Amino acid sequence: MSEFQENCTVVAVEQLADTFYRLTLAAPQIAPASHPGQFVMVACSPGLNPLLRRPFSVHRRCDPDRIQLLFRVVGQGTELLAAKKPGDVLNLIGPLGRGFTVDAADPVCLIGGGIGIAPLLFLAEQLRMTRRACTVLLGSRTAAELYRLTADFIECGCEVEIATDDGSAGYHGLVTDLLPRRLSAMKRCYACGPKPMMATTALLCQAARVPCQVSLEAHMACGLGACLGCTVHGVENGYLHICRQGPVLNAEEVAWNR
Amino acid sequence: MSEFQENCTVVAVEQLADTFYRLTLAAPQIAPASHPGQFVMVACSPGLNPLLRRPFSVHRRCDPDRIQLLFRVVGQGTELLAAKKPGDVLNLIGPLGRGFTVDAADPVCLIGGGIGIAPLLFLAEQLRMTRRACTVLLGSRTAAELYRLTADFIECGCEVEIATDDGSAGYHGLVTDLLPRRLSAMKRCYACGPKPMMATTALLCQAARVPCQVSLEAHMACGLGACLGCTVHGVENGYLHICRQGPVLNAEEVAWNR
Amino acid sequence: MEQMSSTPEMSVSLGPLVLANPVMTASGTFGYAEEFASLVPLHQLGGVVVKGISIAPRSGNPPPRVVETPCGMLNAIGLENVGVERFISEKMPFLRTCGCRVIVNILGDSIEEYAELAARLSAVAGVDALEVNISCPNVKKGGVAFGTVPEMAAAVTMAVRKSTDLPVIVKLSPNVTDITTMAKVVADSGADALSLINTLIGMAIDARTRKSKLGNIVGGLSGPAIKPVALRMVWQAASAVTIPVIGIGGIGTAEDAVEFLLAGATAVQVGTANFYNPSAACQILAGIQRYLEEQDESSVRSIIGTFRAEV
Amino acid sequence: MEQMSSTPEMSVSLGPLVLANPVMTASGTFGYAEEFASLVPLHQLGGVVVKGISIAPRSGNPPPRVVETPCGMLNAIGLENVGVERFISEKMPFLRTCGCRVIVNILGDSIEEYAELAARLSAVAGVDALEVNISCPNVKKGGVAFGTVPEMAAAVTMAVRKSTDLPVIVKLSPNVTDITTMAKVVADSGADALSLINTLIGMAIDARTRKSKLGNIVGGLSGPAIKPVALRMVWQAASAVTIPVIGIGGIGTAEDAVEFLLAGATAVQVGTANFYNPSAACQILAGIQRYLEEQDESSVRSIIGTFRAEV
Ligand SMILES: Cc1cc2nc3c(=O)[nH]c(=O)nc-3n(C[C@H](O)[C@H](O)[C@H](O)COP(=O)(O)OP(=O)(O)OC[C@H]3O[C@@H](n4cnc5c(N)ncnc54)[C@H](O)[C@@H]3O)c2cc1C
Ligand SMILES: Cc1cc2nc3c(=O)[nH]c(=O)nc-3n(C[C@H](O)[C@H](O)[C@H](O)COP(=O)(O)OP(=O)(O)OC[C@H]3O[C@@H](n4cnc5c(N)ncnc54)[C@H](O)[C@@H]3O)c2cc1C
Ligand SMILES: Cc1cc2nc3c(=O)[nH]c(=O)nc-3n(C[C@H](O)[C@H](O)[C@H](O)COP(=O)(O)O)c2cc1C
Ligand SMILES: Cc1cc2nc3c(=O)[nH]c(=O)nc-3n(C[C@H](O)[C@H](O)[C@H](O)COP(=O)(O)O)c2cc1C
Ligand code: FES
Ligand code: FES
Repeated sequence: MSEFQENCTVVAVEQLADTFYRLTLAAPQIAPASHPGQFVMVACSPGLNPLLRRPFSVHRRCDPDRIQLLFRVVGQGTELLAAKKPGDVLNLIGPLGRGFTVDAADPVCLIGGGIGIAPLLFLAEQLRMTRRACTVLLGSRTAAELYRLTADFIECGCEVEIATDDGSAGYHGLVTDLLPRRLSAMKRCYACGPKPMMATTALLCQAARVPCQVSLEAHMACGLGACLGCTVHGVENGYLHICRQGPVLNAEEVAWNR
Repeated sequence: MSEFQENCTVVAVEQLADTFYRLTLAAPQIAPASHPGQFVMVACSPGLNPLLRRPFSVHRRCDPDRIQLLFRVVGQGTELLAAKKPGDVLNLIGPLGRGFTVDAADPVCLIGGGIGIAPLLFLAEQLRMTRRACTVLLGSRTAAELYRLTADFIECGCEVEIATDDGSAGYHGLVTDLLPRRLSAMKRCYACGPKPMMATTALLCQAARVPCQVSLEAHMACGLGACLGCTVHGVENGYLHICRQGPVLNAEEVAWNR
Repeated sequence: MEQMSSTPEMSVSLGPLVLANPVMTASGTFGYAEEFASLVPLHQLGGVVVKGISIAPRSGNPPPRVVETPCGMLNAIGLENVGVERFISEKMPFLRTCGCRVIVNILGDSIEEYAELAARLSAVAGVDALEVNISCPNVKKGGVAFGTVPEMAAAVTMAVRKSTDLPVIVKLSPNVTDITTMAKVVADSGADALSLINTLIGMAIDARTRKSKLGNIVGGLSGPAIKPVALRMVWQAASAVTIPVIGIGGIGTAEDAVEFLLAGATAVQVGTANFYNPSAACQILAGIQRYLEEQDESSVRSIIGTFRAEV
Repeated sequence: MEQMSSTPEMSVSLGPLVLANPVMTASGTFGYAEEFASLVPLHQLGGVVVKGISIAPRSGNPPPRVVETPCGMLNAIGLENVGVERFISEKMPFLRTCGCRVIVNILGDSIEEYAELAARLSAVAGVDALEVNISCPNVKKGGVAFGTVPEMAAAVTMAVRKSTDLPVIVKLSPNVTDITTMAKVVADSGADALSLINTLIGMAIDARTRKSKLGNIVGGLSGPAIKPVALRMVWQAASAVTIPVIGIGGIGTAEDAVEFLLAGATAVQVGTANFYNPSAACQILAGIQRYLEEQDESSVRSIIGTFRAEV
């Protein structure tokens, strides 16, 4: 496996919305080895509190040496990240886990909810390199969180439709409401977002017999398959470990009702 | 007692030497209430590690609303302080403890070793307001640590003599070597620095029958007299608690050999 | 939807002892209250537990007495205190004026000393309850802590119970294999309430000098570091007895305090947090109130023990 | 003064087991070593202790299994493992190539299971020693942990001792009133070495949902938060027995490791630190070497137990 522990210099910090931030990091070892859907473990503090690294999807690979992380501030670790300045150094481990399957399927649909949009831009850019037709459905609480991201997806040639919880832009309601009408044409779906959103997507895809991949979350101590902490309920083999068997799984492997 | 808990804005950060820093803080409640030799408890981190506040002498009172702290970087807490920028806010409790006796004694001698110089500038400025003749003996590892501080003492009208461990300026040796020749003329000595330096000073003063006050250090959890953690061996009553009975004590109260 | 929300009712009862609210300060971390008077509105507190008092004054352990550890601290104060007589004459006058419950933490070398302290303090105006610190060494039993042997813990509790009409809180040591045994034994011996945890025994060495960082070699670990252990023991103890339990250990925020209430504590004590944040106790009280409002609860009593031990 | 300084001698012996250096990784925090192969030069380690192995595979506890706490973490993995047969066929081939000592941590529901595991693993090439995790519940005794009852700890130790010629390390639970009793009983039952501490039992509650933050409700506290408790117990245990002791608990830096060696540990294990800093074990090794040079010591053995318990 090509996994690296690397000191990454912060190149840029963008505040995309109230609590949405995007970091650009120089990661000459990790960036070239990354695949869409994989993640990195970030040491948010040089000290002992918070103690553990935090997992973040690779949001994008910019030139071959750089990656971007997109994150929402929800606690201590993400607060520390949001306060980073260009020139600061972060220690990263990655790329980790199994990413999305990028194959000849065409057209495909990407569905992202909230901060779950993070891994989809890297995926879209990868898919567009081989000119796959990508429809992107994005959901969020409010329009502000989507402005910049919508532009990025459009820029790389995707068709984008959006939904907001407060109706401030696009469809007023759940992003999954946008899916059924699109689904029959699709050869594959990729979803990342809150669990109920992914569960609904999985159900719709199953009904429409469209293969669906989802990117899951679990609390992680190591990200390396060593602590056995990052379990979700699987359909067959009992528990799945998100950091090694995922974070991307085929929707039918996951026990959505647990 | 007028003790305050106050959010203090950092007004300036000066790096005086390699590991010597000086912070200027807006402290509209604490500053006017402070007396030379008193200290403040500073929360160096907003988080839980390091957990406890750190004690620092009031180095100086600038205009009525501001205080300065002079510190040497020795660990986690002081590292965090050294990284502060103007505009940052620090939570302080103070002024705490008993300070130096400022009375009609004239002339007087101030002896500071290393970072122990910190409380002496406030004292000198206070003494000079009533035109006491102040001789200041300063000792440090190397000249660089003393440039700025020497200038400050001279500016307020003190006579300054210095000693360095490496001979890079002034007398090559211990600052206490400078004392005997001065002592007979003095009505009072004030000392702050490493324990052996203060012990020698105390001994010399005792022999010369010159009253001597010292500012002591001990590990502190509260600074308020509540934890009973800040003990030093006293001559008579068993233990002394530095935060309430000190940090300034008459030299003869302290059991120097313990 | 708009809702009429009245301020939640905050009072709680520890057996016969009624507190205006469940937030107290822990013994040894708040002195005799006067030390914090200029920084903390004392009358807002549910109660103050004073530094442990013995019959004769004690000078305590040699320095150094405190050392910081990751998210915690070790202390080896050695139970320094002014002794019961000076406590009564010098400290009680202020404590009587502070407008909240005053609980006196007591300690002894022998069962007789505990009993004598309880009797002496019962006669003192302004003392609302006793908290019996049983983490002290039993001198007659070679220094084994009273709180680590069920029979000894029972004997101390019974002796204090017999010597006073004041509410008796027994403070348990966490340095035991089974906290439920200790909790039950003490409850059965007549305690009105339990408080836990006292500090975990720990140690720190200076690598350079190869000496202890504490004059007493071992000390008590407190602060946020120990909260998970404290919460577990409070849950176990509260599940094992019917008398009220006071939760202590690493509480620094309202969320921490709520965790203890949910686990079954009727009240909490704030310890080490007073050092790094003197406003902690008052902030915690306000935060619990806010939590109750958010959760649409009309009283703090209605959340006690509502931790749902399934997943 | 200039001095000829040769590199300090780093090897240590745990009874019959000789390690190239005293720094190992702790069970459950380093998987089966291959998980760290791309990040850590495994051959530099004194030894690797693999995740606890049982006879049958175990699927472990329901999620969530880990939660962070101040300077620590709680885990309730539930001893998930591949079982001894798959361990031997799937994990040992890699472990045999990693160039350091391989110690297999074993666990069981009954004394018979421990004995069977010991016998089975004795026949496996590349296994250098066994570490017996006695913090597991004894199913026949209503789930009381083997490691909290001296007689049960003795029985497990004797059963393993009889079933193998491999060096036997017994790993003690810290959740006991008196660690010295446990240490002595296990030493007297034939263990070649002791390791301690395993995790402290703790808990965390989500205030909003009022549910446990762990699927199993209680979990094991590890990390820097517990270091003071671990150091104290290692010092007590090392002072109580003559067999070598391995120090574990919150070790993240060379200074931490040196504190344990000074307290009497012959070797150390790095646990939770592997998660937040995979380079921890190697950095600690290099740091101990530097410390020995600074202190003018020619071997790591010469500092073991040199803590000066006076002030
Ligand atoms: C594979 C993977 C990829 C992820 N990618 C992204 C991403 O690209 N952008 C992003 O913003 N977030 C992502 N997350 C979630 C991110 O890891 C958490 O938001 C972050 O760890 C919270 O840290 P904190 O210290 O700010 O919050 P904390 O104070 O630790 O917790 C705040 C909240 O976050 C939850 N949380 C904490 N740790 C995790 C975790 N390991 N996984 C999930 N939830 C957690 C807590 O339950 C709590 O509700 C990802 C998680 C995983 C497992
Ligand atoms: C009344 C008083 C006034 C002080 N005034 C000043 C001052 O004006 N300027 C200044 O630089 N320092 C002063 N000190 C010392 C200062 O408090 C410590 O240097 C500081 O707490 C170290 O914190 P740290 O986190 O950087 O280091 P840590 O990592 O905590 O420790 C590094 C070193 O500092 C020592 N130390 C830690 N805490 C204390 C403490 N409370 N007292 C003494 N030594 C300690 C430790 O033993 C260790 O050797 C004063 C101390 C006292 C008690
Ligand atoms: C400096 C200090 C002194 C203490 N003294 C006492 C005491 O005299 N009597 C007692 O019962 N507990 C004493 N304790 C224990 C605390 O009351 C409390 O039980 C413990 O610190 C855990 O709570 P915390 O983590 O909130 O501090 C003391 C604790 C500290 C830190
Ligand atoms: C996630 C995790 C899993 C663990 N699994 C085991 C195990 O299987 N067997 C065992 O004896 N100890 C196990 N432990 C305990 C550690 O080996 C170690 O004793 C403990 O974590 C204290 O050390 P630390 O603070 O350095 O982590 C585990 C610890 C953690 C954090
Ligand atoms: S996060 Fe440790 S095994 Fe997955
Ligand atoms: S620092 Fe707490 S009593 Fe002095």
